[in-house]
Amino acid sequence: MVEVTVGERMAAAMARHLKDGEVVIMGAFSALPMLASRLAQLTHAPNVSFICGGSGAINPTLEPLPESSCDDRLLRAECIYALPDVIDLEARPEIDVFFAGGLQIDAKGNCNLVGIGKPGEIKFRGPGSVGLPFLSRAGRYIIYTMAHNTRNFVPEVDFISGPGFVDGELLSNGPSLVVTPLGVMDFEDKKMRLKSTHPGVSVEMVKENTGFDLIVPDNVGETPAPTDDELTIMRRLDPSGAARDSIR
Amino acid sequence: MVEVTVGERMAAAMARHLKDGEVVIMGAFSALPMLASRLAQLTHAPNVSFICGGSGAINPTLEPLPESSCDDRLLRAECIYALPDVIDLEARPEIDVFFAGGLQIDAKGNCNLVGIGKPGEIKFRGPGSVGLPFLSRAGRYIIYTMAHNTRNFVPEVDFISGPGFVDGELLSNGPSLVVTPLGVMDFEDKKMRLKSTHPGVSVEMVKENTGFDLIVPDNVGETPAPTDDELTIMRRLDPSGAARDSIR
Amino acid sequence: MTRKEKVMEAGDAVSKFVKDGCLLGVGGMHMHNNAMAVIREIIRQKKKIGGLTTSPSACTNADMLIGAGLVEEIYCSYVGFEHLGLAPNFRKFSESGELKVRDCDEAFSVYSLRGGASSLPFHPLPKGLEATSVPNLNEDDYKFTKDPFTGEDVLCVRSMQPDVAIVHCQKADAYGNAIFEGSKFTDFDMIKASDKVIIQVEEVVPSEYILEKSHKINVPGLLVDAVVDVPFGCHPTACHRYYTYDADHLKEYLKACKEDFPAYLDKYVYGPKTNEDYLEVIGGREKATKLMERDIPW
Amino acid sequence: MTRKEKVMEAGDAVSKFVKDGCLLGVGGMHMHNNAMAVIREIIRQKKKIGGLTTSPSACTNADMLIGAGLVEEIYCSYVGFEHLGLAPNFRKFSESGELKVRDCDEAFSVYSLRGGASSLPFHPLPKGLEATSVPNLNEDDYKFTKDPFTGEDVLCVRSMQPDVAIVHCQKADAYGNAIFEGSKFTDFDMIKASDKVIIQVEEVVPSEYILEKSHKINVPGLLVDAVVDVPFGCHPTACHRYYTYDADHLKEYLKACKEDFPAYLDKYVYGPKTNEDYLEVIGGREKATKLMERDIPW
Repeated sequence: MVEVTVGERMAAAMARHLKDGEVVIMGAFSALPMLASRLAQLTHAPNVSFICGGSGAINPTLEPLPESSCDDRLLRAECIYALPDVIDLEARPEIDVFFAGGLQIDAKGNCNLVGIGKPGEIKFRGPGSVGLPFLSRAGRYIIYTMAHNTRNFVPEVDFISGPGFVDGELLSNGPSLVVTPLGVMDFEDKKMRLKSTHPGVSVEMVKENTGFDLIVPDNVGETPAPTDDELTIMRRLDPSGAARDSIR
Repeated sequence: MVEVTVGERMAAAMARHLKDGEVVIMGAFSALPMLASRLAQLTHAPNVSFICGGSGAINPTLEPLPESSCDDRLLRAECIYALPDVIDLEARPEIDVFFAGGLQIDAKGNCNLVGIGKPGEIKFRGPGSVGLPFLSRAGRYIIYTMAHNTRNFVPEVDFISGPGFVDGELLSNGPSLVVTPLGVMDFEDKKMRLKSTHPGVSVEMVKENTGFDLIVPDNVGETPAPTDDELTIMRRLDPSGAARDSIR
Repeated sequence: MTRKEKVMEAGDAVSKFVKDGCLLGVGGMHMHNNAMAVIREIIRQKKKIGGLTTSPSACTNADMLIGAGLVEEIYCSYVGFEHLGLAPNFRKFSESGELKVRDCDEAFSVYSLRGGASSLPFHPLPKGLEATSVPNLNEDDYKFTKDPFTGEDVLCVRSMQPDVAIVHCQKADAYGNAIFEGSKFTDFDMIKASDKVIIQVEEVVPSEYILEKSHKINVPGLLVDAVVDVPFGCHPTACHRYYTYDADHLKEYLKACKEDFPAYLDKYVYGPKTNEDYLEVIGGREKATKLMERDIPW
Repeated sequence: MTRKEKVMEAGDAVSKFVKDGCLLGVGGMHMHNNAMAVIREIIRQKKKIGGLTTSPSACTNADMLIGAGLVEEIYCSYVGFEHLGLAPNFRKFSESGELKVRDCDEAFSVYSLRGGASSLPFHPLPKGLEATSVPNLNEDDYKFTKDPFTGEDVLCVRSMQPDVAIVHCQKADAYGNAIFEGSKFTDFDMIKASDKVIIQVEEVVPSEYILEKSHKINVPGLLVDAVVDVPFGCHPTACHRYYTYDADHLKEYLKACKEDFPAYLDKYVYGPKTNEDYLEVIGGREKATKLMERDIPW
């Protein structure tokens, strides 16, 4: 078998975090979460359901995996909801896991898609918050990023699009996992903690590329590689490598 | 041709009241309004659109006319909206004409489907108000009844399900026509006025069967009979006579 | 690991998901798509319904439960039989005071469920709907708040999230992915708003069928808790595109309500324990054939 | 008397229904079903857009209008190109202050239109959505009122009723009865909420076709003011089930925005006056065939 790509390792880590029976939702730019959700269904979690954002497709067959979250190839699905129906679902207790991301992510798991700057003085405009505010109602959520550096992992986000462990009572259980090209993180006492690094990445490298003090336990392992089974499935679903090879 | 039925005369009167281009809506127990709306489309008003209540059917072909407003034979239509979408339409300015009815109707055109009695002491339960409250937002509305007597034409309704010319500002233009087995009425200064009587019905009979002082102008004519064309169409749409023969 | 199927008998679905005192939503509208097989099972199991909510126009789905003495209160926009007449049990039980009526209207039925479906704390109404007697008759469910943008008073309804919804549709797979082939009524919002959902169907179809028909109007299995396979399960009401309502039986029902409703329940509800038994009692294959014989669109 | 047909040229539809300073809604989502043929016509006619509202995820439908300097303010939940990158004109014009951004989120995009579609004065949001920075960035469109049933504070959004909506769908008849064959996005509520509606289509079909397909997801002609017949009219975005998005062209667009956007507009918008001319400029039949070549479901 050829070498495991970073994308494959990230997708496998996200897939394994999903529990059987859970309902999962994702928004734009979600080829990796789509791959991870379908992988979970085809391995340990056949009762996972996943909703592909704007397309409204629920449990699409994903062969081959499209790059856009609204692609019409997603329409071979168990259900196609109109977007307002999807939004209704996003607010319902049925949703166990959200996939999220951001221009900026901070130690408490807050995500920012508004932009960089201050109110009235935004010097770099992000695309906008889209569905991230619904994180406040999610069971829990997985943050994934296509890059990991001190520009996107910051001490405090400039704007909150998706609330992490903010002050006050949360309806959600907050962020539970962060998966990046460098490693996997989770949370301890509402602060981000390094869990594992990918092969060839040192703990030091992760710390250098993170703009806040990450909790680093004594023994940080290596992110497990996908099994042969998982790799076979991912390569079948994504033959072009659009998702699997998306991170370099 | 066989004799014109009361139902046919009523349907023709309602059809002629619709203007080309208007959007018309009806609820339960609406075989006559359905017949009237389709008749208008096929004669003077090809740009009328009509919405059949609970079925969500818009401009169904109606051959043959079903008795129930939710019948699946209505589904051969230009559009089938879900009921919540129909309700959205009911509140929109697009709606020009509502068809309405009631257990009780009063001189101001208020309709009551709640029941007979007082709050907390309802001695005769009506079916309920359904969509009549939306009359408050309609362009105008046509009241039709399958009986005309002092029990249903009362001085003042016990409860208002569909607001007629109530005090205060109305978003609607109020009731415009009342069609019953005895005749046709309209409104003058927000009070019901006799316009025409069906053949064999005297002005005196209408007055005796109305529980309030109807405005009676000097010359009350006879409700015009449907033309041969109109009759041919109605008999094609309703071969069993379900609507046409519904009043005896 | 294998995927969990949700197909079960009506009896199991009712005993598992319909709790005494629950707020129950029943789908369908007028004499169409009433989920009668499951409703008859609720009567057999004598489940007490704390509150009953329906589409804007309920029919025998509400009237039969009321006649069996099982309904404490009903949110009533309309209960009747359209061109066939008024609802006898609803009238009798409400006039005697045995049934509490929370008066409402179509706007309430639709928007209270839509509010529930969208997890809104309440749902505002379009202006003008305050001009009727209905809000005054039900001050628990209709209240005014301020429009935060204009300061004007706006009439609102309570959002409703039934404990359990019982809905009929034409087809579903074993995982509850369902296809509605006719009118949708308020069934979709009812399903979204409710905690538990029992769907009774004309046919259980393979998952592959659903995947090829996902452009049809449908409901995701993740919202469905039980699939009950009961062909002709809407009788005496219609199931869109499968069969029409049984006008003769409905007239017999209306007559029985006035004369001897217990005898009706014995013959048609307590007697036949299964859907197959019921279909025999109402006239078997001959009756079924008759109700299916008509032109339907597409 | 005959029935009035609504089919017209893009130029006529725009000059008749898009007024300077209007609140414009554009349908589609991400790089799918953007009604680009009509949007290019708006640019040719240099219509000033007072406010622009979109699905929760706008793409080139918003970015091109902004780049042409025609948009005063935008309700922004997201403007971007998904896996292809950020929206260059949106970024440039908003960072320079030429474009006013009313920050919002998916909940606003959906519920403000749903409120408009239902003639609600405002629309409450589910609890929890007040936990972000968005309402603070846009105090004109997000405000609190009291839940009249519990007394709790509830965050609400303003209802939106665009002056005109421009939406693409697959098929319509000459009277505007339309069939959506793919995802619906927020197009249905946008159509219901808007005063005037221009629908551009891949095909104008006979009314008989619509009558036989009324079980499909559709829109009634009574809400539609103009039908514009423009095959491939979504290019460079996709039209579900007809063709995919033109990734190469979108990349060219993104590059042009950074280098020489006027040249892009000259070549692709001001140059080709008709849809046919445009299709030639983007690569003619060969390009069209390539975009149509792929497996689609059902």
